Order: sequence, then C-alpha cells, then structure tokens
Amino acid sequence: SPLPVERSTILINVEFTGGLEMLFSHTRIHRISLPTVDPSTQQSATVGYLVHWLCQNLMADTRKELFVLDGRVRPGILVLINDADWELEGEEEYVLKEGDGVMFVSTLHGG
Amino acid sequence: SPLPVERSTILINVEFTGGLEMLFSHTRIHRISLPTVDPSTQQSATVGYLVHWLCQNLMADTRKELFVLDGRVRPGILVLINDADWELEGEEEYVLKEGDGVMFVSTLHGG
Amino acid sequence: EQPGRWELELEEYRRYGRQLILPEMGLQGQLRLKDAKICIVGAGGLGCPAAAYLAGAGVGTIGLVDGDTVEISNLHRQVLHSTAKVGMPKVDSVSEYITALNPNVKVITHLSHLSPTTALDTLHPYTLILDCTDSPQSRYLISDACVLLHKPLVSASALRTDGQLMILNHPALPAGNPLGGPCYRCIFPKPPPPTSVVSCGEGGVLGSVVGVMGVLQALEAIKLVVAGLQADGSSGRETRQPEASGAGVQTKAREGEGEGGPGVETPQPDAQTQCPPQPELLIFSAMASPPFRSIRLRSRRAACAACSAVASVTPESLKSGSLDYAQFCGVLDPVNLL
Amino acid sequence: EQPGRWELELEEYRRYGRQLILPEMGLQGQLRLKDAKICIVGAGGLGCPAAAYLAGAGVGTIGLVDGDTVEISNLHRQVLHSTAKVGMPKVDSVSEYITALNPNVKVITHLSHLSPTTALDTLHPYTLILDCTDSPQSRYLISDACVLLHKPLVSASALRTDGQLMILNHPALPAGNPLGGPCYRCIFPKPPPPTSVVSCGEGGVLGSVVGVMGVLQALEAIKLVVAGLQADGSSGRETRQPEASGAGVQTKAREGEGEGGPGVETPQPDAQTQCPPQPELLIFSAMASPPFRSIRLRSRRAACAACSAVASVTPESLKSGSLDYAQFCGVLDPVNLL
Ligand SMILES: [Zn+2]
Ligand SMILES: [Zn+2]
Repeated sequence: SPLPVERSTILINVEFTGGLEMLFSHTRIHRISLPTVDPSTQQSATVGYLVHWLCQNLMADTRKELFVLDGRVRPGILVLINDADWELEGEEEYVLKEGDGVMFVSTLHGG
Repeated sequence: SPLPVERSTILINVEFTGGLEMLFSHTRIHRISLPTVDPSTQQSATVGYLVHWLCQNLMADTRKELFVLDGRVRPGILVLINDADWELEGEEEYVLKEGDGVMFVSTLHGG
Repeated sequence: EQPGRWELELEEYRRYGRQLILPEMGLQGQLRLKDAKICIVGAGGLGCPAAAYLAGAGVGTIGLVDGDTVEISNLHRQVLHSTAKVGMPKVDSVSEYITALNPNVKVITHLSHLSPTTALDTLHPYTLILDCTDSPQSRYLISDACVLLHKPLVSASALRTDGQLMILNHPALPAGNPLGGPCYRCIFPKPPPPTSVVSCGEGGVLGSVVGVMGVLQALEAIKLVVAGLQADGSSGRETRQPEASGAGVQTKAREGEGEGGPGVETPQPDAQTQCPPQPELLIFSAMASPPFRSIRLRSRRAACAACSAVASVTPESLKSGSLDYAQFCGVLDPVNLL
Repeated sequence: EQPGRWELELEEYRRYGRQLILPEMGLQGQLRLKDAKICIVGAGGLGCPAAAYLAGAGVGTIGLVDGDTVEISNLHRQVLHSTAKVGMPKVDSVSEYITALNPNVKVITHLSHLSPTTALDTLHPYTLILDCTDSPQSRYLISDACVLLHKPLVSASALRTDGQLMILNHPALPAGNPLGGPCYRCIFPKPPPPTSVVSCGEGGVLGSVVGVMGVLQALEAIKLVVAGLQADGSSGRETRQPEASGAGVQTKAREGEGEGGPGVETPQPDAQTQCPPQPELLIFSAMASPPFRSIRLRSRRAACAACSAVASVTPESLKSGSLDYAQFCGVLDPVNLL
C-alpha cells in the first residue's frame, strides 16, 4: 500500500534479455512503479532493492535461483543501468531516479 | 555575430551517414551552435534553415548539389529528427529546440 | 495452409531440430517455411548470405534472379561462389551451393536481370521478395512490382562500411489502402541524381558489412514467413497470440509520471505481436559507435506513384514498357545495370 | 612490418580491389590482413560465417580449432558444411571451403578441443583469437589464454533469438596494467550456476541469428587487424591519424548549454581514432525493437584472477592442469564440452 508521502513511487523501465524474459512472464519490457523508499532500510530505493522487489513481485517463475543467488543477482547476469554496466554506476548502491532504465542480461554461451 | 538577445544560439547534434560524412570533412558527428532566429524570416530556426546553414557554414566540399538541390535536401537523402523520418515531424517546418538530433542519411544502392 | 497437407520427414526433424524447438518457430513455423517461396533478386554480396541462411532454415522454394557471371573481384564478399566458379552464372553457382547444403530446397534460377516487361511474371509465383540488387532503377522496379503483386519486400543495401535494411510494402495491402506498409517510392519519391549514385564497384565495400546485411535480410524474411503471410501477401500476425500475461498494449509514454502505489503496469507486447508493424530503417555503420541505429519511417504517401489511390504505376504501364526506369533514374548507359 | 617485405600479386589486386579502394583499408590494411594469423576456436554456427568473411577478405593464415564432426542437425546454421560432409571433422570441412574460396589463405587445422594443457601452445602463433565456442568453461579458458599470451579476443555467443558480442583484452597489455582491456573474468568473475547454462542443442537457436554474430566477429577482427596490432598484441591505432578537421576531442556532454555566437564545435573523432577504446557489449535480440543495443562495459577489475596484478592464473597453473575449468563451472560431465 502507498506510503503516506506525496510521491510514494517512481517509474522504472526494466528489461530482461538473453533468456531471462522467460522467467518474467515471457515479457521483455516491464514498467515498474517502485516504492521510493526501501521499507527495510528507510533509505531511497536502490538497484539492490529493485532486484529484491522484482523477485518478490514480478517474477512468475518459481526458480528464484535463476535470478537471485545468496541475496544477489546470480553470476552470469549483467546488470545495466541506463545502458552502462552497473559496475560503472555503483552496483547495488545506485539510487534509482524516475525514468531510469535497468536491464538484466543473461550471458549466452551458445555458438 | 550574436543577435542581441539573451539566448542567441541553440546546440544541435548533426550526424551524417551513408557517405554524406565525406562531404563534411569526413566527420560523422558535428555539434552545431545554430542561431535561434532565422535572419531571413525572423522566425525561429527550422530544419529548413539548418540545412541552408550547414550548406553555407559547415560543408567543406564544393559539390553543394550532392547535399542540396533546388534549395532543398537532394532526393536520395533521408532526414531524421530525433531518430524519426522528418515526414513524421513536419519536414522543413519543424522548429528546432536545444539538444535536438538531426541525421542525414544518404540512401545506399550497393549490394 | 491445409492442416495435414504438409508433413515433415524424419530427416527434416533431425535437420531442423535446433530451430524447431524454439517457441517462436515450432512445427507450424517450420511448415510455413517449407511452404514458402522466396525470391532473391541479385546473387551477389547480399544474395549469397541471404541464400545460405534461407536454405539452411528450410525455405521450400528459393528463386534466384541474376544475369551476371562470377568474377574474381566478387569473391571477397560473395562468399558462396568460389575461385573455380569464376565465369559461371551466379545463379547456377548459388544453386549448386544450396542443393549441397540442403537438398530439400527447390531452387528456381532466372538467368537474367529483371526488366519492366518480365518483372511481374518472374516474381508472381513467390511469397516474398528480397531485393539484393545494386542500382536505384532495380530498386524502384522491384518495389513497384511488389506493390502490384501484393508481396512484402525485404530490401537491403551496402556500400563502403555502411548498410541499410527496410521491410517495405508490409502488410502488402492493395494500392490505396493506407494501412499497407510504405513502398520504396513512399520513402524516396524522387530518384537520386545519377552523379550521387555510387556502386560497390566504384566506392568499394567491406565484405563483412554487406554480409551482415544479407544475413539480416534472411532473418527478417524468416520472421515474416513464420509469423504467417496470407495468400494476399498480408501478414497473418493474429495467428501468434500474445502471452496471456502480456496481452495489453502500453499506452503511456516512457516519460510519463508514476501514480498510485507500487505495481506493475501492463507490459509492452513483444515486437512480433504489435499490429500494424511500425516501418523502420535499420542503419549499420561499421566504424560508428553505436554501430546500429533503428529509425522510424513514415507510412504510405498519399500521393505515391505506386501504392496510393492515385498511383500511375499499373501492370499495363509496366508490361508495355512505358515506364523507363533507366530514364527515370537518369542513367545514361542502362545496359547491365538493371 | 617491414616495408617492401610484403607485396600483393596481380591476382590479389583483382580479388581485393573492391575493399582495397576503401580509405579505411588501403594497401596498408590489405597487407596487414595478409600478414595476420587469426585463430577461430569452434567451427560451428559462429565459426562458419566468421571463417567465410575472414577468408574472403584475405587474412593470410586462419587457424581452426574443433574436435567435432559435422552432424545433420548442424546444417541449419553451420552453413559452410554440406550434407555430403556429415561425419567429416568440422575443421576439415571448413578448410576445404576456405581453400576453394581463396587459395591465398593458409589454413591450419587443430582437430581437437582446446584444453588447459594445450591452449597456450595452440594459440601462441596467432595474432588474434575468435571465441566461437559454446560453453562457459571454454570461454574462461580461451580468455585466460589470451591474457597470458597478450592476444586480443573477439568473443561472440548466440542462443535462441539472441546474440552477444564483446572485444576482450584489447589493448592486450600485460596483466596488472589497468589500461589493458577487460577480460572475460573481469565481466563475469564467477561462472553461472550450471543449471542456468543452456546450450544451442538444448535451447535451440535461429541460424541467421548466430550467423549475424559470426559475420560481426569477422568484421571486428578485420577492423582490429587493419588498425594495426603490434607484436605485443596491443593496438597500433596511432597509425591511423584523425582527419585534420576532426582532430579534437569533444569534452562537453550532449546536454550542455550553448554559449556565444553561431559556430561549429570541435567534432567527435570517429570511433576508430579514439584511444583507449571504450569496452562495449553489443546485444542482438532478433524479436525486439530496436534489435541492436550497445552497452558500455567496465574496465579491468582490480582483483581479476586473470588480468590483474594479483592474478592467480599463470602459464604454470594452466599447463600443469591445476586449473580445472569444468569443476570451476560446476560441470558434472565435462567430456566433449570443452
Ligand atoms: Zn508507395
Ligand atoms: Zn580480467
């Protein structure tokens, strides 16, 4: 339920590719209304919180370990914030702002 | 010389591809400070004015007819405003705003 | 398509197994490929890779139109030919390759360049056309013929380190129907001045650049066929249902404000379930970063000479030879160019 | 390169004329291609189109590493083989194709999969490596070997309707030099859990999707060689001077405010003149719109096990077999996978 503040959510564009879309209702692009504040920390929502939120609220597939392992995005998934590797942006600590695009890319091995 | 108004120019990102870059110092991407007002009409600068301005101020090649013919962009060049065919945006009449991207694509025929 | 009319042999299940298991393909998609007749106009730098991947995927009938013979200067980019085939008609060289790769494919060779008087008869039997030619006049002619025949057209081109790709006349609705896809004349109503036209022979081309574009043509053709092309050439997109959870169409702009509590908005459907398709131009610049750009194109032009209600291009004008594409394009020496 | 050491024959001028006239290529670029030794690891869906366009372009020496034989289920995407070659080693099949297309190319076949104990000796003679394999453990092994040997690596992969392409270890500076390009371990320090790894055999793949990625690998390899690779594997980009009018570097962000009178700012240099290169991942999704996306990647990881100052991957650990890539990747049955 919405928090009693003026702007309780921000819109985030989330995209899954490389096969991850199959875990999210076979849908590549999602538009997410994310709570502005992470209730567990009372801090502004970060990418780390988004990952947790997606796992809880958007992921239809029950095999959560194909997306999150030991509380973090599983190895073999690149996280991109506005078309740049999240390592350039602060990884999980990046504070999301309205309209940000977050892309999850499962690395492929086929050839 | 700058007009005596507060903001006399706007920045426009201009890109040439499909071989047109060869007419513009072999450079694909240019950042243009375009007068905000077209002095010939005293109206806001349009894409039509930009074409005229590029021909006068940026085009190094003397073969102007490879870019402009009869006062208009020559046939075989697509003009794209912010990644959309300019026919969707009003063609020459489109009024430019700060930060707009205008792309000129020469159609290719080779195979 | 008549259910049960087409069956796959055991050899075909083995051969196509790796693509059959894709949800985007399935048995229905494979049968549609087998039923499809695709014509490749131009057996050069674009036509070679396009033919390879259409044949590999199991397109039932592939037509090849080209009047040229293999030259040694072709081989850096026309990689289905070989040194021993220099002097052989290109359509025969490609036909040999296709049969060796996949004997299930029926190949029809047309050893001549397309001309206004022959284009309609030549292209009529096919489901879908690939423009792999290399001159403005052939591009106008092929587009006009596709509009008159109600065939979608996958058009690509390349020069130096650049490439371009468009899907034209898709859906291939009759002239005058504004819901049909734009044709080549809608995008380029006037031909370029001949002094501005540079061929691969004059300007040069990197083989892998034209190769990428040819493979992408095959891919787009396969996507169109698998999505379903009706007898009238229109797209049978309704046969691919959107996923239950992705059935809605997103109407808000990306930049819109969020309102209300946390939640998931109706997601965008995947590209192949959108209707009508947004016409696009894919631009490839091998030396630029990013190398690929997608551009939104206009819809049909209300005054188009080919696909509008006031079209002047008709089967009669084409067959009678009254449309002179070489003159239209200002070519002084049209021999061997069309 | 010793000037005058290499000359082109008349046949080569004829064969490569259409790419020789490109300013990006020129005689110098063609001679660099002739001098280059490129190793393609994996002669499958990526390796086939990569080999075709590298051979067409005139790469002097092409190495092929693969232990598999041609199967009929390969032919929808591995389009250099043919039905008659089912059962033949893939490296022999591709070698036959290359020699028929361009007898100027020297082909070296390695009829085995790369292993930790053989990788360094196998790859040592080559200028540049293409990873066209299909498993996580081979990707880690090839990347580690390229770091140890100071070779740039063009890595691509494909599955279903998606493809990915990266240039790794470029420039190929020694481990510990942060100006070198990131390696595969920098991007993916931990292997994916084996349950998440899907091969083309299991997940399927569209032939033209993997084909596009393979042609793009050839193109990137050609660009690297033509730009000049030094003996130590680093890029010789300084040999291509920026245009006189485009020599500056744009420092302002795109969104910056304009100030002063009308004028032209210093333009961005073309991508190939930027130094050092920004590492990128090209993502291809055949069913998405736009289909291509370019992503900025991180630079070298300070704690990377392969390319950092604290690297644990050494020639000795590799050759001694103490690095077990199958175990690292959690593979239960490593036979035939590497
Ligand atoms: Zn039209
Ligand atoms: Zn590393």
